[in-house]
Amino acid sequence: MRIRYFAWIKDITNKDDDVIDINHPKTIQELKKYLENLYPELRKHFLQDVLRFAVNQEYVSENLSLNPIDEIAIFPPVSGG
Amino acid sequence: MRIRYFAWIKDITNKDDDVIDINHPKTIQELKKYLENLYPELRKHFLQDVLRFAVNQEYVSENLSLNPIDEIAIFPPVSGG
Amino acid sequence: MIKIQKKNFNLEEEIDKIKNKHSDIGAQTSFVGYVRDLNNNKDVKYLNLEVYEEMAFKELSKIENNALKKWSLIDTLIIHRYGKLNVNEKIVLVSCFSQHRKDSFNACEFIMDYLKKDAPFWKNEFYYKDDEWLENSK
Amino acid sequence: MIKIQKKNFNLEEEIDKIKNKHSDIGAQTSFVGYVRDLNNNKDVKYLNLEVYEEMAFKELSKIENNALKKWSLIDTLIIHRYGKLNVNEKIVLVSCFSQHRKDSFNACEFIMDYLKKDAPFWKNEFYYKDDEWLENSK
Repeated sequence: MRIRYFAWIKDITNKDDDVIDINHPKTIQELKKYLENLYPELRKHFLQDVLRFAVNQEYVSENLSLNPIDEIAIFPPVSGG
Repeated sequence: MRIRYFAWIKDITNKDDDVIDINHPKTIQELKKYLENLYPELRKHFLQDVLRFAVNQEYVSENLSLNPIDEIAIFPPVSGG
Repeated sequence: MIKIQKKNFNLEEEIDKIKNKHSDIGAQTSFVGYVRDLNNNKDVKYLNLEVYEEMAFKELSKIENNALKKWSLIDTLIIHRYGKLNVNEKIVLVSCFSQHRKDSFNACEFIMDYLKKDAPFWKNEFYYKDDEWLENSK
Repeated sequence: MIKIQKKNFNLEEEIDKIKNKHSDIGAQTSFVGYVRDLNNNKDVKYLNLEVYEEMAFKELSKIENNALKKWSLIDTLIIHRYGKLNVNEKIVLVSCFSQHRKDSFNACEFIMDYLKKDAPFWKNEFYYKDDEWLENSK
């Protein structure tokens, strides 16, 4: 499972992505717990509910179940155009 | 007073304009009478009320009084754009 | 700016000329009208576009001024061609420049609506057997 | 057609390329977004525009397809740039081609609204002393 970071999320993680090989999270909720552990600064942004998640390049609701081959992305509100 | 014709009005008048030097019409109503005399085919179009009039390059209502120095234009509905 | 001309125009050049004057422009909406190959179910050969030029300037200026009153615009550009125009050629460009996108969208559509309604241009459309003077729908 | 690219583009060339494919196009509405010199009351030096490219293609295709379902369109074009963009540079082009003008106006505005809401691009705006990640208003 690959987790990709965009925009200022990368300033917190200091990298573009993480790869989880074992014990991968089964839901977005579990993923958040996992990432809060790795990057405590993310916790306040999860609480504020401002970040968006995509699974395999599609926006998702939180109750979707995650698979080991998924590409997950975490990013702040967009500002294109 | 100069009367200018546009689009298919010119197919009726066979010219771009007429100049009235004496006894010029005082209103659009009088102008219509004058032109019906010159170009009987215009009458049916006046009756159908499809033509538009401009005085000195501005759309006008019929009760405006006309002056000898005015430039009047008569034309069908527009189709620019 | 209003231009009434026979010759073709280049979108990039015309829009850039205005854009380069104002670094506060964030949004530009433009409309281009073209001669279509088919109209009234007939194959079109070409258009002959007639204009009452002095009045067209006055009417387009009025429409432009009304748009400037209604929306927050930085600049506007209207180019309308006349004369013989073949299928696929550009007929008209309306371009509205603003800080934010809604102003440019609304103003561009407003100018096109009033241009179609009031600007003194007439299309004489030539088909293979006959021709017709068009009228814009109300 | 969707293009996501670093390099600048020429409006005339890009729009002409699509127009030349279809002689039934009578109307084309386009929107261009530019880097403004002033934002958040600060002088802007440049933007760094980040993209999640694979997702941007998917999202823009969805938006384009929704527009094609809602309006009678002949073709559409979206170009979105990324990377370092200076003040006055073009950021985005959305262009909608149709027979009649209302379809192209409505579709162009619709695509811009959803692009701003959902397409995964992020502007990092650099001022003279600091920088900021922008967020589009809802």
